[in-house]
Parts: sequence; structure tokens; C-alpha cells
Amino acid sequence: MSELTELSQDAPSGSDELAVDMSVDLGGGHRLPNPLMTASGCAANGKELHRFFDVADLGAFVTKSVMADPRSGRGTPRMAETPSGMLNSIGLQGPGIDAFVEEDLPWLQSVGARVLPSIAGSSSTEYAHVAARLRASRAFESVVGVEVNISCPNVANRGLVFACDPLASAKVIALVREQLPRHIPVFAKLSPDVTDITAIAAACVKAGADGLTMINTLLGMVIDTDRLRPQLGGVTGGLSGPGIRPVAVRAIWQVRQAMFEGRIPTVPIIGVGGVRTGRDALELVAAGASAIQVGTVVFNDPSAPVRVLRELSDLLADRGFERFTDAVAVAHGR
Amino acid sequence: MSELTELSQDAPSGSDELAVDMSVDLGGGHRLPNPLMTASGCAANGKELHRFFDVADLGAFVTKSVMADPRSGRGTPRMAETPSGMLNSIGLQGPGIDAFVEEDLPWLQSVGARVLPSIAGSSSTEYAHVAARLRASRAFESVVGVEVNISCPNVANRGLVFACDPLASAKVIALVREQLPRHIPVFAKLSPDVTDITAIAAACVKAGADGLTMINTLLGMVIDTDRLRPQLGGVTGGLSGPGIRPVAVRAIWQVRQAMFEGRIPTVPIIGVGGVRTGRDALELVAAGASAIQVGTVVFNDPSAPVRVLRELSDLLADRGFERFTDAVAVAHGR
Amino acid sequence: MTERAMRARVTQEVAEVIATRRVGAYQHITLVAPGVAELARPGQFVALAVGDDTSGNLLRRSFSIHKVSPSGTYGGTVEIVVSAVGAGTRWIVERAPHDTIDVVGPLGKAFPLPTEPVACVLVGGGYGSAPLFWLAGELRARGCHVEMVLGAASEDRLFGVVEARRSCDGVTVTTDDGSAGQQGWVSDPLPEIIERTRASVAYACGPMGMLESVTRVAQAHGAVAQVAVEESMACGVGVCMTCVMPVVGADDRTRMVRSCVEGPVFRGDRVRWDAFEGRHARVPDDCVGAPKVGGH
Amino acid sequence: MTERAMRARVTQEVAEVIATRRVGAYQHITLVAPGVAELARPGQFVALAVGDDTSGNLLRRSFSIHKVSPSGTYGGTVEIVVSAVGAGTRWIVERAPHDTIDVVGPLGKAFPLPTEPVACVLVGGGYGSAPLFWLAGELRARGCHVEMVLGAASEDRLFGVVEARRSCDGVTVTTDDGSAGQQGWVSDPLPEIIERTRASVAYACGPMGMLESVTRVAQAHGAVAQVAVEESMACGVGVCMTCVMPVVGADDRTRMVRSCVEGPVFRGDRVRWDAFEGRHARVPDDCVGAPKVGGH
Ligand SMILES: Cc1cc2nc3c(=O)[nH]c(=O)nc-3n(C[C@H](O)[C@H](O)[C@H](O)COP(=O)(O)OP(=O)(O)OC[C@H]3O[C@@H](n4cnc5c(N)ncnc54)[C@H](O)[C@@H]3O)c2cc1C
Ligand SMILES: Cc1cc2nc3c(=O)[nH]c(=O)nc-3n(C[C@H](O)[C@H](O)[C@H](O)COP(=O)(O)OP(=O)(O)OC[C@H]3O[C@@H](n4cnc5c(N)ncnc54)[C@H](O)[C@@H]3O)c2cc1C
Ligand SMILES: Cc1cc2nc3c(=O)[nH]c(=O)nc-3n(C[C@H](O)[C@H](O)[C@H](O)COP(=O)(O)O)c2cc1C
Ligand SMILES: Cc1cc2nc3c(=O)[nH]c(=O)nc-3n(C[C@H](O)[C@H](O)[C@H](O)COP(=O)(O)O)c2cc1C
Ligand code: FES
Ligand code: FES
Repeated sequence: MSELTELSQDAPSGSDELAVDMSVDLGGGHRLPNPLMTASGCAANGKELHRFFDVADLGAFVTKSVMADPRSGRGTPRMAETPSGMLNSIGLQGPGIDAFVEEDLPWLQSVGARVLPSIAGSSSTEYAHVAARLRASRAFESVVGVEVNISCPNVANRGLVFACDPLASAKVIALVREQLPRHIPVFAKLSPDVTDITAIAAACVKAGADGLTMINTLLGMVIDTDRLRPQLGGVTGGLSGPGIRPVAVRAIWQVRQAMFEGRIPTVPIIGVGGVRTGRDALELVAAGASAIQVGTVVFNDPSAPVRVLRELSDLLADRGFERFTDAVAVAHGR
Repeated sequence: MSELTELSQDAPSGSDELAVDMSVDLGGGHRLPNPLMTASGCAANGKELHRFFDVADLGAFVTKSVMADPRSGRGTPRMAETPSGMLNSIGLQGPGIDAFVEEDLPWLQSVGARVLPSIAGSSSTEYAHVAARLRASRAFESVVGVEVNISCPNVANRGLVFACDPLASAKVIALVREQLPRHIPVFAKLSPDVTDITAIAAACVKAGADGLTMINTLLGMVIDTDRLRPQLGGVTGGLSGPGIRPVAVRAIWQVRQAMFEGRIPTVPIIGVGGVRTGRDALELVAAGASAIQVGTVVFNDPSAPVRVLRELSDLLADRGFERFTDAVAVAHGR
Repeated sequence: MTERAMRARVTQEVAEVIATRRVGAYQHITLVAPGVAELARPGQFVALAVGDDTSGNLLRRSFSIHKVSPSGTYGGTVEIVVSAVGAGTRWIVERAPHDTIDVVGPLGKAFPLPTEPVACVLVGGGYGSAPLFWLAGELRARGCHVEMVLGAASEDRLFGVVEARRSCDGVTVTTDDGSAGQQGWVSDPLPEIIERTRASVAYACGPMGMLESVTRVAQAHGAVAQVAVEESMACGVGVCMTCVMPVVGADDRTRMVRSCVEGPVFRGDRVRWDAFEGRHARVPDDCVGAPKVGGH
Repeated sequence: MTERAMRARVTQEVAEVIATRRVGAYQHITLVAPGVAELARPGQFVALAVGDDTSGNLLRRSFSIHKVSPSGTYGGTVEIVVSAVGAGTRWIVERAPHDTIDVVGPLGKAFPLPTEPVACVLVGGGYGSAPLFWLAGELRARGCHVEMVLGAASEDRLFGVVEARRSCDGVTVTTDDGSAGQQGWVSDPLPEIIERTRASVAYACGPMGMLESVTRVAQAHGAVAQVAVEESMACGVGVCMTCVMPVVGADDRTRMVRSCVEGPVFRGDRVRWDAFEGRHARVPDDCVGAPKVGGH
């Protein structure tokens, strides 16, 4: 608490001075003060960014996808810069769910953060196990939802990524949904690397997803032209950053359109992909996102999520909005 | 011819002074002096760029995709700039195949260009008709191959793009292949917007494609955040430029890998997607491309294709290559 | 300039900024670009690259050529007038003397000049007046009587009032808010000027809405309108087909034509103004190759 | 600096370049960054953004802090020494005085200082010597005997030989090509220096191969190596997990640790040098969470 008290002497925190009612409810009755979030894997588990801004100022803090056991991740190099973006192949390095619920989650709770843990697995039962362990955490009160990263290789299916297959995705979501109390919304995080993202979205919602997060990285590759071999230790990697934003906007638009047309039940969408400024966030919101995650741009500007919140709120005020939620999906039917 | 004579008084043309043997054979016994090409739709049909460099200096000139009838294309705006790229929705505006074979192709032949016409259609029979008409052209001698743009909406299948469906793609390729003489290689131009690009590649090669061009644009969207509506008249559009290069490299790598593994017969790949410099071209080449197209970057630098040729040849020389073809796919198995 | 550039009447060069100064709401920039300066005609434009190799802004930005000086202390120079509205124009106006900018030009068709010494009215909206002073000079050199109308939202968005007085036989200024000249639009004084001077041509450059009114007024009073349009352009050199607009051809048929190579100057009565709506232009149903019902 | 930055001992500020000069193959740049200057310790680094809003280079570039002056005419300054190798470093070395660069820092762990006045050897390869002069000053202030070895491929790639002579008790120079000092590697004179001075610590900064040799030589001669590594970093602040390397912990188990927050300074004998191969580092089989056979 002393840390929080101290904080109030800092410059007034983002949300106090916002001109627009930025609050949003993504399900389960958790009213978030604003729609800004970190993106999984781009913010570690909170302590590091808390040096730059108060992580409790975010709508929610999204943690690095956690699996059952500790994982070393892949060898290096794990990154390559690309035009207006980057490629990464971390290989889901992490401490495992036990360490996460014993150390990371309680710390986030101690600073007053609302947490959206991201979970992952190599099999649908691993996802279920991680969800169950999370539920049993003493810090579970800080959890406002669970994001399920289904862009993981499925060992049971020759390493094909769950998110590329509607059946595999649905199975994971159904099992995770069973492990968690009703008031904890489950978000399926979709991959854009599919022929028809609305088919995967529909399968996830049908299986019990209370919301969708879009998009994960695009599969990409960089070749080291000095040594003429793949630059990443893991050969291919995930492409992220502003360069892919038009793909995120399109994916959100298509899925939201399918909801308007009744092809998918309407659930909230968390938008992510290439957000650098409030203007970028507004693009995703107008396409249909009810919340916004800032990923790669944090590497450029560690306090980007709170900056984007301020910029977004100012833009909404300029455009005469009184409530953030009125801007969600506003570009449809114009 | 007088124009060509005049040209020889210009600065010596690209290929004369290259340190490396840049020639390449993409099938049909047409030995191209070098692997650099324009990209369809990013160079019109030659006259415009011929003001900046001699289009006969290119390995081949790829024309704007042509359909059976004249087409007005879509309303405007047709473009949006994006980080390290752009979005376009032209809607295949063009004069139709009759005007193309009567005016554009003869002009290209008159300046000595080797031509890779790109053809398109709304049905597989339209593709076949366009190919047949092309074959009957008096300027057909200038044609070194035909590129089949299968990223068109298929009217017979609710506007689903041919390139998203292996069967529809195969049908188009088979019909086009029938219309053209054996010595004219047919290249299927693939879309990256699919779950498994190797499946589409395999279907096309099985249906008779003598080569593959990868990649077409990614489906994207930009929202005008002032008016809060889609920025393009056509709502969604194609994303291109350096921002998507890692996707092109990955697609080429995956398909080439499938060829090495015997899952697809080995045919030449023409690489396209985000090439700005010789270094970028080398990335695509090392991943498996036997030729390189420069698209969006021409809008930044109208003489980019010949500049990239020079840069690529210098880089190959630096790295000790004597022949361009030795660098093709060199990054595999390193 | 290479022989090819000479023959092609277009070139690409790395231009040094030698002067840049604020003029009202705009930045007036002088570039050393001898190749462009030698080839350009009034009404043509240049396309400037934004940023260096690290730039994420790939597309060039287009600007009317305000003035050229084919030779001088620095070699030939080209002047432009820039309104900073987005990332690219902001970058351009921030360039300091000695910075360089990559320039392609001259591009597009110039204003057609009358063969007889007829009276002309030149109408400029905002920075749209930039190319008109040079045009005025050429017209007067041919013995034409030249009057100019300059209009803008407010005084700071007028460009070149002093220069207009120097280079024309008559100048009228309008502003929407009345902060300079008469309050109103450029189309308000236009009928009187055309009638009084018996102008045969009205040249105009400015926003689309203004070009449409100038065309309408000119037509109503027996003058031909020659308008320089401004469409979103990705390439500026005729290869991308993004800058199209519906224009009626000599065969009376409407086509979606490229404003970068077949324009930016069009005869006003050829433009299908009915197809424009805000920043959008529809494809008219009677356009060559227009989508058929149920078709593409 | 906000109270948060103070407490967090890290800040982000827009720094003005006040001096930049060529030194051999490098650019020595002085930035006004009072927040960083106040908080930094030798061995820490700063992460600089590349370009402005239009930049397509999103990731920051890391540089060892060469020197800080917590106060002065311009407020506190931070100095760095940059070798231009790619797009980002080229942009940075091209900045002129009064240009600004966005800086985050200080980042990472500083060199641990001995509590007793022991003898120390400082080894710098190329621009790796940049952080060592400041370290030397701090060590001598504690009564340590300090010798330095500077090595590089050739004379122009040595940094700070004159400064070394001023700030140390002994200086040895080596170059691969013999263009300055003795021909050979920094590891050649090292055994003699450690033995002669009875050094307990060898501090080193430079390429990985050099750090490995320094570690080996130090260990063989009874000294502890403290090495500052340089891994590809996307964020520099501990959130992305790209900068990891295999390091043995206090529990004797190897983990892939983040060199930006748990480094860049590591005890040499803790680094799993066996896992490095060129620019790649494998995950050792005995690493915590290493992929099991047939596993991920
Ligand atoms: C023939 C012609 C002459 C012009 N002359 C002038 C002039 O003399 N002075 C002046 O200030 N402006 C002029 N413009 C407009 C100027 O090109 C745009 O304001 C500028 O491109 C906007 O770039 P931006 O990066 O600031 O804006 P952004 O909105 O960030 O631009 C995004 C993209 O849209 C394109 N774009 C946006 N607006 C326009 C536009 N109006 N016209 C063309 N492309 C656009 C840009 O080129 C860029 O690719 C002219 C445009 C044309 C076509
Ligand atoms: C802790 C630390 C201290 C450093 N100190 C110095 C110094 O004092 N002086 C100096 O000249 N250089 C130093 N470097 C190296 C410097 O960061 C790289 O040379 C620089 O990042 C290369 O950027 P670029 O754009 O020129 O190269 P590019 O190859 O274009 O960079 C592409 C990407 O790879 C990353 N990258 C490439 N090489 C390195 C590298 N060696 N280390 C980290 N990231 C890299 C870049 O950050 C960028 O994201 C240091 C690196 C680290 C990690
Ligand atoms: C270094 C890095 C690590 C990531 N790790 C994860 C992860 O563990 N789980 C996940 O769901 N997404 C992960 N992502 C994807 C991001 O959460 C996000 O979906 C993607 O990067 C697009 O957003 P951006 O463009 O804002 O970065 C990672 C992205 C990056 C760049
Ligand atoms: C304005 C524009 C128009 C295009 N038109 C076509 C086309 O007609 N046919 C086609 O096959 N590809 C078309 N493309 C796709 C390009 O040929 C190319 O595949 C793609 O843009 C990726 O390459 P790039 O990043 O180098 O532009 C077009 C691209 C752009 C930007
Ligand atoms: S701007 Fe590209 S064709 Fe006109
Ligand atoms: S550089 Fe991101 S964790 Fe170290």
C-alpha cells in the first residue's frame, strides 16, 4: 500500500483527467476503468513496466502466456527488426504456472492491477490444467478474465497450430471454460494466418468463448543476408508491429461484420496489432474492438499503453463522443 | 528501332556491367538476362516506366492483370498509406484483352522487352479465353511466360477468391495451360491469405503450373479516423510493401522446403513482396526465388527494378557468387 | 540529366533545400533541381519522397510547381508551397536549408495556353494559387489580359496576394470569414469578372468543390474552365491507377482516367462532377467498363 | 524526473545532442539527459530510439554509457561511443548538434565494485572500452590499482588510448594487425598483468569471443571475470525475452536469463560459453525448462 500512496504524488494518473468516460465491461461484471491493456509477451508480468507507469492505470494487464511447466524457450537470436515491425521467436519462455500463481499474480494484485492472464499449452489438457491451477491461486481475485493463446503448436497434430483448426480451437476453449467460474470471461486469441478467420471465431464462441482477442502475430521469416541462413534460431517467427495493423483492422472488421449479420453471436473483441498511437487504437475500435492491447510498440516507448489511452480519449472527445463504448464498431454501416 | 539505338548512348544499361552472371531460365527455354521484373499492377504496361529506364533491361516486364473486357475498376479513394506499405483496391481496372494485345503488347515488343503478361478472370472460362486471345496476338513472340493472377473473386463461388481454394485454383491453371503452347511457362500467382500455402502451391503445380509467383497482397483494411468509416471505396484492400516482406520470405521458404522434401515437384518460384533493395531481393532469392519482382517500391523510386538489379549483383559478387542461380534457395539446409 | 530524362521530359534528382520560409499557413520551399526546372511548364507538379531509408512512409507527396528558375547561383531551382496536413507534409516543412529531398518531376499535363491573346481569369483556392503566378506571366507574355481571384477560408490561408498584384491586370480576394478581401467564395465575383473582361478561359486550382463551381460559372458565362485537380496519388507517374477520376473523353464516353498523367489539368466541363461525394468518387454507371448489375 | 523514475532508477527523456565528433572509426556523442546522468553507474547502458514518428525502425538501439556529468552548463550529460554498423546506428551518428534523440536509461546492472582496494585489470575490445574509463575512475577512487588492456582489429578501432593513460596505472594496447601497440589479442598480455599486479578482478567489455578468453585467462590466474555482454535486444527493459543467454545461477542451474536486466554484466564463470556458436546461442540440454527430446 505504501507504494500506492506514494504514487498519488506522481503526476495525476491517466484515467483521472480523461475527458471521456472510457470505462468498459468485457463480461463477468468486471467494469474496467478504461480499454487499454498490454499485449501478452510484450510486457512480461508487470514489474518491469511498473517502473515507467503504474500498471494499475491500465484497464487490464495481460501477462506473458504461461504453460504448465517452466520453459527455457528457444535459442538465440530470437528477434529481427523488419520495416515497421519485428519478428520474434521466443518459444514461450516462462516460469510455469506454479511460479506464476505464487509470485507474479500476487505481485500484480499487490499493486492493484486488474489481470488478464494469458495461458497456453501443447495439448488441450495442458490448457485445462493451467486454467485449473490459475483458479486455485490465492491471488485469483485480481483476475478479470483469461486469455487463451491458441497459437501454439498442437503436439497431437504434427505441431499444427491449434488456431488454424476450428475443431482443435473449440476443444481447447471448451475445456478451459469448464475450469473457470462463470464470472471469469474467457477470450480466445486468434491467429490471422488462416483462410477464414470468421470460421475459427465462430468455433471458439460456440465452444464457450466469452470474447475474442485479435490478432496474434503473422508467420514470417527473415534471412540473414551476410550468412545466408535464417536469421532466427527458430527459423520462422511471429511478425508484429505497425506494419501488420491493416491485417488486424481487417480481421476485427470481418468478425464484427459476421456478428452483425448473425453468423457469430456477438461477444466483445479485444483488438491488438500494430497500435502505436491513439489514432491507431481508434481504427481498431471503429472496426469493432471493445478494448485495445499495445504490444511491440512498448519496445519503442515503454509507457505507450498509458500514452495511447490519453491520446484515444482526446480523439474521442474531439469527435464528440461522451462514452468510449459509443465508438466501438462505429465504422460499420457508414 | 531508332529508339533503341538512341538508348545505347545513355549510361551503359544495367546488365552490361554486372559482375555476376545474372541470367536465369524460368522454363520454356527463354533465358532471361537477369531475374529482375516489375510486379503486376505496379508498372502499368511499360510506357510510363520506360521514361525512367529501358524496360528491355529487365529480365521480364510483368503487365497489369488483364481480363476479357474493359473494366473501370472501383471508385476512389483507392489507396491508403500504411506503415512501410500501402493498401490498394483498384478493382482490376484495365482496357481488356483485345486492347492489350493490339496496343500494349506490340509496344512492349517494339522496345525489345521480354513480357510476362498477367491474366485474370471472374470465372475459369474467362481466364481460358484471355489466354487464348493472348496466344493469338501478333506480338506473342515477346511473351516469355504467362502469370495467372488467381487472387480474383470467383463469381461462381460467392466471390471467394480462387487462390483460397485448391480446387478452384487447379481448375483455372489447367484451363490456362491448355490454351498456351508448351514453350510458354505458366506461373500461378498465390495469395498468402491461406492457412497452408503449400497445399495451394501443390494443387497448382499438379494442374500444370510450370512455376509459382509469391506473394500477392495480404487482405487488409484502413479506417479513416476523421470520418470513422473505411478509408477505401472498396472497404478492404491489398496490403503490400516492405512491411509484408517477412511474409513473402516465409511463403517462398515453406513452398521451396516442400519441394526439397518431395511434397511438391520442383518448379521455379518468382519472389515478390516488399523488395526495396538488393539486400531484400537476396532474402527472397536465398529463401528459394529464381526471379524477383519489385512492386510497391516503384512508387517510391520509379527506377527501383534496375537499381535492385545492380545492388543484387554487387551483393552476390561480394559474397563470392559467380552465377545468380547458385544463390537460389541457398539458405536451405544451412 | 540523362538523355533519357531529356527525351522523356521527366527526371529524378536529389534536391537540396536552399530556402524555406513561412508564408501565412504555408511553407514556401526552394529546391535546387536543375533537371526539373529545365523541363517544367505551369500546371505540372513534382513528387517528393518522405524521409530517408529508415522512413516508413513509402509514397511520394505531390506539389504543384510554384515557380522555376532554370538557372541561377545554385543551378536551376524549383519552388513549392506546402500546407502541412499529415505526416509527409510535416516532414517536408521541417526540412532546413541544405537538407536534401528526392524529387521526381515535372509530372502531369501543363495548363494549355491559348493561341490568341484572349482575356483569362485565374482562380486559386488556398495554396491552389501557387502555380497561377507563373501561368499569369506566360499568359501576359502572350498578350493576354489576366485577372486573378484568390480565395481561402481566412487571411492566413491566402497565398500570394502581393505577387498577384504584381503579375496580373486585376486581383480580387475573397475569404470565407471576411478576414481579407470580400467575404464569400471565389465563385461570387467570378461572373462579373468574366463578363467585364470577356474572358475566354478560367484557369483554376484548389479544392474539388471550388473547381466544380468555377466550371459551372465559366460555362454559364461562355468561358472554358481549365481546372487542376488534386486526387490521392500513390505513384504520380501513371503506374498504379489510384488517382483516377471519371472524365468524359473526346468520344463523349466517360472513363476512369489517371489524374497524374492525363491531368492534373482537365477541361472543367469534361469532369463528371456528379460522381464526387466528399473525398469519394463513384464510378458512373455509364463509364466504360463500369460494373454491370450483379457483376464485379 | 518524476518521483516514479527516481524510485525506479530509470527514466525516459528527449535528449539534445550537444556534441558529436569522429574518433577513429567511431562517433563520440554527448547528450543532454539529466535524468539518466543522475541515476547511472558504470556498466549500465542507454537505449536510443531511431528516427521520428515516420521511422520504420521501431526498436531501440543500446549503447554503453561512456561517461556522465550529472551537472554542467547544459544540465546533466551522457556520453556514448557509437560504431555505425546498420540503419539505426547510421541514423544516430548522422545527428547534428541540437537534434534530439529519445533516450531510455540507465538500464541493466552496473559493474560490481570490490569492497576492498584490490588490483583490477580492465579489458576493452573496440568500442567495448567505452564504459571502462569511468569504471577505472571509480575503482581508483576506492584505492584500487587499475591497469587497462585495449585491443582492436586495427588502430582506428581502438577507443580511448590517451584517456586510458590518464585514468589508469598501466595501459597495454594490442591490435590484430599490429598497427598500434603489440600485435595480437587482448588475452595475450593478460596473464602477465594479472600475475604481476595480483589482480583479483578482470572487468571486460567487447565481443563475445573476447569475453570468453578473458574469463578463461582470469580463471586460470585466480581472478574473477566480470564481463559486459552484447546480445540482440528488442526492448532493453526486460519485457520481450529476446536478449536471453544461458547463465548458471546461484543454485548451479542454468537458465536463459535476460541480459538487459540481469546483465549486461555477468560473472564470466557463470556464462555458458559452450552454448555459443557465432551469433547463435543454443539452449543447453541441462537448462531449466529445456525442450525434452521429442518435446517442444
Ligand atoms: C497534383 C497535386 C498537386 C498538389 N499540390 C499541392 C501544393 O502545391 N501544396 C500542398 O500543400 N499540397 C498539394 N497537394 C496535396 C498534397 O499532395 C497532400 O496534402 C499530401 O500528399 C498529403 O501528405 P501527408 O503525408 O501530409 O498526408 P497524409 O494524409 O498522411 O497522406 C497519406 C497518403 O495520402 C496521400 N494524400 C493525402 N492527401 C492527398 C492529396 N490531397 N493529394 C494527393 N495525395 C494525397 C499522400 O500522398 C500519402 O500517400 C497536391 C496534390 C496533388 C495530387
Ligand atoms: C548492452 C549493450 C551495449 C552496447 N554498447 C554499444 C556501444 O557502446 N557502442 C556501439 O557502437 N554499440 C553498442 N552496442 C551494440 C549496438 O546496440 C548495435 O550495434 C546496434 O543496436 C545495431 O543497430 P543498427 O541499427 O545499426 O544495426 P541493425 O543490424 O540494423 O539492427 C537491427 C536490429 O538488431 C539489433 N541489434 C543488432 N546488433 C545488435 C547488437 N550488437 N546488440 C544489440 N542489438 C543489436 C538492433 O537493436 C536492431 O533492433 C551495445 C549493445 C548492447 C546490447
Ligand atoms: C516478443 C513478443 C512476444 C510475444 N509473446 C506472446 C505470447 O506469449 N502470447 C501471445 O498470445 N502473444 C504473444 N505475442 C503477440 C502479441 O501479444 C500481439 O498479439 C502481437 O504482437 C500483435 O500486436 P503488436 O503489433 O501490438 O505487437 C508476442 C509478441 C511479441 C512481439
Ligand atoms: C496498386 C497495386 C496494384 C496491383 N495490381 C495487381 C494486379 O493487377 N495483379 C496482380 O497479380 N497483383 C497486383 N498487385 C500485387 C503486386 O503485384 C504484388 O504481388 C504485391 O504488391 C506485393 O509486392 P510489393 O510489396 O513489392 O508491392 C498490385 C499491387 C499494388 C500495390
Ligand atoms: S498516381 Fe499512380 S497512376 Fe496516378
Ligand atoms: S531486451 Fe527485451 S527482455 Fe531484454
